[in-house]
Amino acid sequence: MKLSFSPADEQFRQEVAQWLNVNLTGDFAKIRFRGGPGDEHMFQHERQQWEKTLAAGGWTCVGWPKQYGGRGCSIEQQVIFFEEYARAGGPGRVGHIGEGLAGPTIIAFGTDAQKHKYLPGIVAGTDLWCQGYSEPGAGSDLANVKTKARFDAEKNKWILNGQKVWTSLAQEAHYCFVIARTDANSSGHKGLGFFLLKMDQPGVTVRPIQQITGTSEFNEVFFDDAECDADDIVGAPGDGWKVAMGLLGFERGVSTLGQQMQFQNELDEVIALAKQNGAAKDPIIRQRIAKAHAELKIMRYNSLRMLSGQSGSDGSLQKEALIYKLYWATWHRALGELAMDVMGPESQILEGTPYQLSRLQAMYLFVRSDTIYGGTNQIQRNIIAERGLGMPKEPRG
Amino acid sequence: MKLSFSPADEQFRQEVAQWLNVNLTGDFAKIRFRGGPGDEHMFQHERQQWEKTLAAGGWTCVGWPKQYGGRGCSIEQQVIFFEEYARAGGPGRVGHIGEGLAGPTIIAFGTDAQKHKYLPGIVAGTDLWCQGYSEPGAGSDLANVKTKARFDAEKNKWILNGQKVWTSLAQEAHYCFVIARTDANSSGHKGLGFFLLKMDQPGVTVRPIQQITGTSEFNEVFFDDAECDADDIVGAPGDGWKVAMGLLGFERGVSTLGQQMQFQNELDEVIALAKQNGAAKDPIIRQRIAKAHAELKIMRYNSLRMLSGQSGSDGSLQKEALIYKLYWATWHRALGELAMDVMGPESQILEGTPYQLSRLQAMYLFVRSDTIYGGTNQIQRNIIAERGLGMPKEPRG
Amino acid sequence: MEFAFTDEQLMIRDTAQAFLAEVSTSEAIRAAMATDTGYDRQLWQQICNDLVWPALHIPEQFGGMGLGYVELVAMLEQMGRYLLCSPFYASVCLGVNSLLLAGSDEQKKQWLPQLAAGTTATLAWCDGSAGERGGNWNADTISATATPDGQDYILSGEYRYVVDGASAELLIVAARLPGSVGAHGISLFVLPAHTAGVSRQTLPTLDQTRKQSAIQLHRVRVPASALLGKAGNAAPGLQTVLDLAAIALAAEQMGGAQQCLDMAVAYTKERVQFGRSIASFQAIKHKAADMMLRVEVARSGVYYAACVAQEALEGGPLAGELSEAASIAKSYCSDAYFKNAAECLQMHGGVGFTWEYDVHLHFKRAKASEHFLGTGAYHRERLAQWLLDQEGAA
Amino acid sequence: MEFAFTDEQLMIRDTAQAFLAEVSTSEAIRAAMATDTGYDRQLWQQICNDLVWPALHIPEQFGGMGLGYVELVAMLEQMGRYLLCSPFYASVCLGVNSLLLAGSDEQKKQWLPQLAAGTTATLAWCDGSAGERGGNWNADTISATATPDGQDYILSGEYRYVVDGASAELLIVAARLPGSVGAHGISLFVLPAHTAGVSRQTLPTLDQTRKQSAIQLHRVRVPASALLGKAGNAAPGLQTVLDLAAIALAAEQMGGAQQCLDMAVAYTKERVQFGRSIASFQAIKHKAADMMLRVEVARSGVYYAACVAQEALEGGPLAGELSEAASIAKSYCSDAYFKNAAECLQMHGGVGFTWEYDVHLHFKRAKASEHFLGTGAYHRERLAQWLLDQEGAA
Repeated sequence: MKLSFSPADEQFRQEVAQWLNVNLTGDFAKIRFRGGPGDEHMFQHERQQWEKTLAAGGWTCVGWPKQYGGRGCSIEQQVIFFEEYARAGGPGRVGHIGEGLAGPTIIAFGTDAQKHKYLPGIVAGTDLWCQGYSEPGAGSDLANVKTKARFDAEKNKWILNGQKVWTSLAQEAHYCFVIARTDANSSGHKGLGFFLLKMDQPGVTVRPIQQITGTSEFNEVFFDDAECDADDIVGAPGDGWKVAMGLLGFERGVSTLGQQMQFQNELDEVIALAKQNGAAKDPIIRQRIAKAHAELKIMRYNSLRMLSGQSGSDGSLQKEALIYKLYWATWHRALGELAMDVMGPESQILEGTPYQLSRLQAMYLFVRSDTIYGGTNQIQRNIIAERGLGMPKEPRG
Repeated sequence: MKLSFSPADEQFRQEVAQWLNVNLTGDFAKIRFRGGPGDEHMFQHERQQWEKTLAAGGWTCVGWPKQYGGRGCSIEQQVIFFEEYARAGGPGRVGHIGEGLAGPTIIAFGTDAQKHKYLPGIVAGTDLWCQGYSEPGAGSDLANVKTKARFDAEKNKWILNGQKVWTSLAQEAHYCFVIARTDANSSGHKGLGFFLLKMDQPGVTVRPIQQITGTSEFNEVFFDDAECDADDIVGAPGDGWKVAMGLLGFERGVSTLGQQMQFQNELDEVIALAKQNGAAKDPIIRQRIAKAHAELKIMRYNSLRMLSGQSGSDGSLQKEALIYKLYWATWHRALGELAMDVMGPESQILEGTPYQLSRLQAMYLFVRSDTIYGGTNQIQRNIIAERGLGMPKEPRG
Repeated sequence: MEFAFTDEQLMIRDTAQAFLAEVSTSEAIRAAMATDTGYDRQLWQQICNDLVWPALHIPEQFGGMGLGYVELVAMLEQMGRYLLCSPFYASVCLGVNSLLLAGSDEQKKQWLPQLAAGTTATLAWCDGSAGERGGNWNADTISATATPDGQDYILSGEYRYVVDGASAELLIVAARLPGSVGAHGISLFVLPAHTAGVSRQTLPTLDQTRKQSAIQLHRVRVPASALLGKAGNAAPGLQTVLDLAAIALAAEQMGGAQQCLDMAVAYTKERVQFGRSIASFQAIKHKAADMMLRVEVARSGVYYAACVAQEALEGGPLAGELSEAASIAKSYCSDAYFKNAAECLQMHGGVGFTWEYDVHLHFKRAKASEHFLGTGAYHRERLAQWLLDQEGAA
Repeated sequence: MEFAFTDEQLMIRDTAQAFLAEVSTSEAIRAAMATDTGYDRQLWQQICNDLVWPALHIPEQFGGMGLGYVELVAMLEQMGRYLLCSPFYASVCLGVNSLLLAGSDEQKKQWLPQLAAGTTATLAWCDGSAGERGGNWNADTISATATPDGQDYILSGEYRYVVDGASAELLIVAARLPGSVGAHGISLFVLPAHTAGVSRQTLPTLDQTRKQSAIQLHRVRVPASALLGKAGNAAPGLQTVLDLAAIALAAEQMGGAQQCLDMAVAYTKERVQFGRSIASFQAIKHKAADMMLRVEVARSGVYYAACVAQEALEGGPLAGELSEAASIAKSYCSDAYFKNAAECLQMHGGVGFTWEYDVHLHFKRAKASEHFLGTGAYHRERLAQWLLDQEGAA
């Protein structure tokens, strides 16, 4: 166990920093530090251009194997890349669902044909993805998925019908990975399929959800005889749960470090504000800032532990990974409250009419979704108690 | 709604204060502020004498009707009595279970014979009582009571067998009110009886429980063919639940104000200590002290609302009474932690060997039982949600 | 001593509840939010003319109903619960109270009947520095000046965080003798909002159910009759007004906390997951139980404070406890409302995060009310000063 | 960079775990608690002779095993978990570290082999004023004086809260030049505990698993060779020792927090109420989940700090982060252990409140460890000073 980096890795750090220093300029200067959660709807055009610029420099999919167009970086190098990216104020990545979730899933479970079809567009920063998991009334429990996929042998296509909700960036995405029920009579975790679906088709309708922020990162997505090629199912029909569980692991990968650097930027802004308006002299605010700082520092090391995967030798999610969602979501929510309390009554005053929020105001509101989507804090605690501690399941009603 | 007292009541206040000023002296000076929770084992002899002195002055059972030997005080006068008693440092009352629980239950549900037999001893301060509710493994859920009472027609007596636990002051008590199963085949809330049992008999064994404090306020009480006269059942066999529920209401009566004055004395000691050792200059400690103070002030008014009984016109426990146990227990537990944190590292140093705790150290440890006995905080929350908010019951396993 | 609502008080509460449930619906709130003034003028007329609520605690000799702070609080609780968008709080809890506490009989006679009849008013005192250090509500945030000029005064300066400041018809403003500091040299003035030299801007706010404004006074000339009380001596009266305002706000917060509980319980009873109403899960039940605890404790704190407030208005024996009772109520209710609103949002899951559901209105209002007039921490520190910094106390 | 235990580190941890589970049983702890020294001398001999644990991170040239702080922390975690009553913490985490940080090669050669072999030591620095203001661990609590007298020093003064101070064979003490203040003028000395003029008293403590003492020096004469490092210059080294000690204590706390979780889960799985194992109730499960979260986060914080500590001992690039890492670990672990112990007690219901069950041992130890070397709030304020009070930071 050791924290410091090798000289070779430090040299890699220089390389990343320098590239960003040269490229995150000009038209891209204005998107520095923008486009994070709660701000994802902003600067879409510029950020899509930025994604292609990153790709041109070989800085997308840095952790993917070289054979799939990635940079083949070691975990240490990925850590460094995310650190430097965030330090430079690299904007929220429009490609992150493709790079972090869809791509790794296809690499792990997809066919060669799927790899050829989908990976290059992700690496090139041209194909954006979204995630079709949650459904109305089902929460984030995949066992409750009701969207149906039936195979039409004549068309040689899968035909999808149903509705997804809380789909972020569906308006911008070219593709969506969708969990749907391939066996109409199945229930629970059985009979699910994992589909790769083209968004630009008549059978797909996207309807933005107006959120607490007044903006609409999230959407409802309706499938009315939406079509998928026969080849666009990952794994066999019925394997959807397995594939989705594999994907869950990717969510807790190196990209968590990128998220943390985003958190760090937010905390830095809170600290700067506190110094500026005198809240930094308030002993209670001081405690809360110090706590946020300490827990973010620990969050980083917790991620590094997750990446080492040591205690998961039995194939189960390690304990430090089991608690991670609950931990960061709760931390982030507290940061939102801290930001407001540092601002004091000025926290109430917006940047403009009709409802133009500052970055921290938007963050404050947006983080309320962190403890809900992808399994509420309550669900997370159930999972921790049952999988992590072997406590008995709640009786189903 | 009005807070201040009438001139007549203020005159009564003078009377109480003066009597205490004259009587709580001499041998009794050393028991001022003593004998509260966690300190109940201390000065038993002196406090039993004090109980009789109070009785001689007409200051026991002040809220009881005059016909039963009480003083017949109005609620306002009772409030005043408890306030002045605590202000004067009146010691923990050895008679409180008789005066506050057994007596009112007998008055409400007992026969004339029972009233004649038991009430005078309580009023005179000569008969001390304890409470036989909890059983090992059953928690404080009376539905799980296993102690059995069978009627022996030959002896014309009830014969009790079983075990109670967490019985405070069982060593000192002359009587115990016991919930036992009169119908051996019953379960749950049915088939219970409420018995008035003499402690000094061969069938009753008291075994002290050594607690976290090293002391033993609590006891196990064993019944091996313990006997009760045929007349010593309150209500009919099978009425035990109803009687016990009635008693629950008495627990939330005026005596809660006495408990609060005890809390106030403890808080005052914490504040004095903080001023003395400089902790009062620590902003975090200041917040916690202010919070404790604010919530204790509110506790008083919450009790006054309970006493008014207004919202309970449908016979149910009012909302402010439903939350009361959870509120005070949680408050008191926090006070214990605050006391320690005010003391800092000195909190660790005892008054003497082998394990002689200061009043605040004992309080700190003892309050951990507050959130457990009489229904844990978890049980309290169930009760609040189910009875107060009409939320569905948890399925039983 | 008497610790229950009288039948009359219960009737006032129930009438307000029934009326507001009908008129302050989700749609009505959203419509009012979108207006410039932030409230429905027609509804306000109805409230003033038919229900005469603004007259509630104004003495009869000044055109009021002569009821007390307990009645007022019973009504404010319902307004907070139903998020009534109206100038009531500014007009009554700031405006009327300022005149009651600081005005001469002459001034009361002039203004209170108008306020009772529905003329709107507000109080402006602090400048933007109230927004510093996480919220600073001490007298040193009063920077506007009042310079004597013959029989008149010339008022200059800025105010911020003024509730309904852009729509109020009457302004009560605090200003200080040039060069004075702290609590010294402060005076209160009453002036029509259209007086020359007054400029006002509505500030866009996160919580849209109550408008805030900035006000600038550019050498505003007012006559001596505009001065409330003795020149330079207004600090104690202003403090009383702010304490009364804090208690009123706490009552609203308590009502809001109650509504968040009610919404959460209703929603979770209806919502089924894992084959059960989610209200049957302990995690949900225990959250709800804690919410109810906070509501009931808040209620006790507010009623207690209301009794003290009434004594303060009457000069009763407990009048001296006003600041303490205000800080107790405001600190507890600020935390209780925010926590309940946050839990309510969490218990609603995804839909709680939408603009469509009402949860966010409470969630935002709770944070706004928490900060206005001082957070829980601010008021606890105020309590700590009395408890810990005075010689011989406790 | 490498963020997993090596196989060797895993072996050390597992060996310690297995050994301590066997020897530090409930009965053994209670027996040790009741002794004057607070530990079982025979067990200590076994630990020193057979397991050579005190030698763990002492360099090989000074008779040690030459392992690092990560290995030490892996072991301390298990000691905290099993509440091992022993002089290990005082001797190794205070004594050895003081000599490593402040001693000359000569002094290390003289003392470290003895400590590696089981001679017990401790560090005494603060006086009773460390107990004021809720706990004050700054340099101004050092009041003992060291007055040069020819080649010797005369040491006088008092110490309090000295871990195992009455039983340690070797004392390392901080004393200041008469008249110096704050961090100036502080020196460290090493002396045998039986030196003339030293008097010591065991203080009875709430937590009985670790003894504390008061020590008085009455004009104790020590030779120049007793001085560790340069006279008057010990403050930075002492701070490093205290930071290392805080990290070591955090490791124990984390182990204790883990044990509280394990005890709570085991008990609630077994205990049946309302016809169900109470571990099946969400209220219990969610408490346990939060406990596990705290343990795992604490673990991450402690391992991170251990890596930094190792760099501090080696002079690595992250050595400058030591104080920060120590405050992060100590603040988080102090709160985590106490909360877990408190929850464990609550989840045990009535029996958790008895002397018979072990829960109270952790509950008491948690509060003791929380206060020793500074509470969570103390360390957060220390962090806040770096974050908020430095020009140009963040």
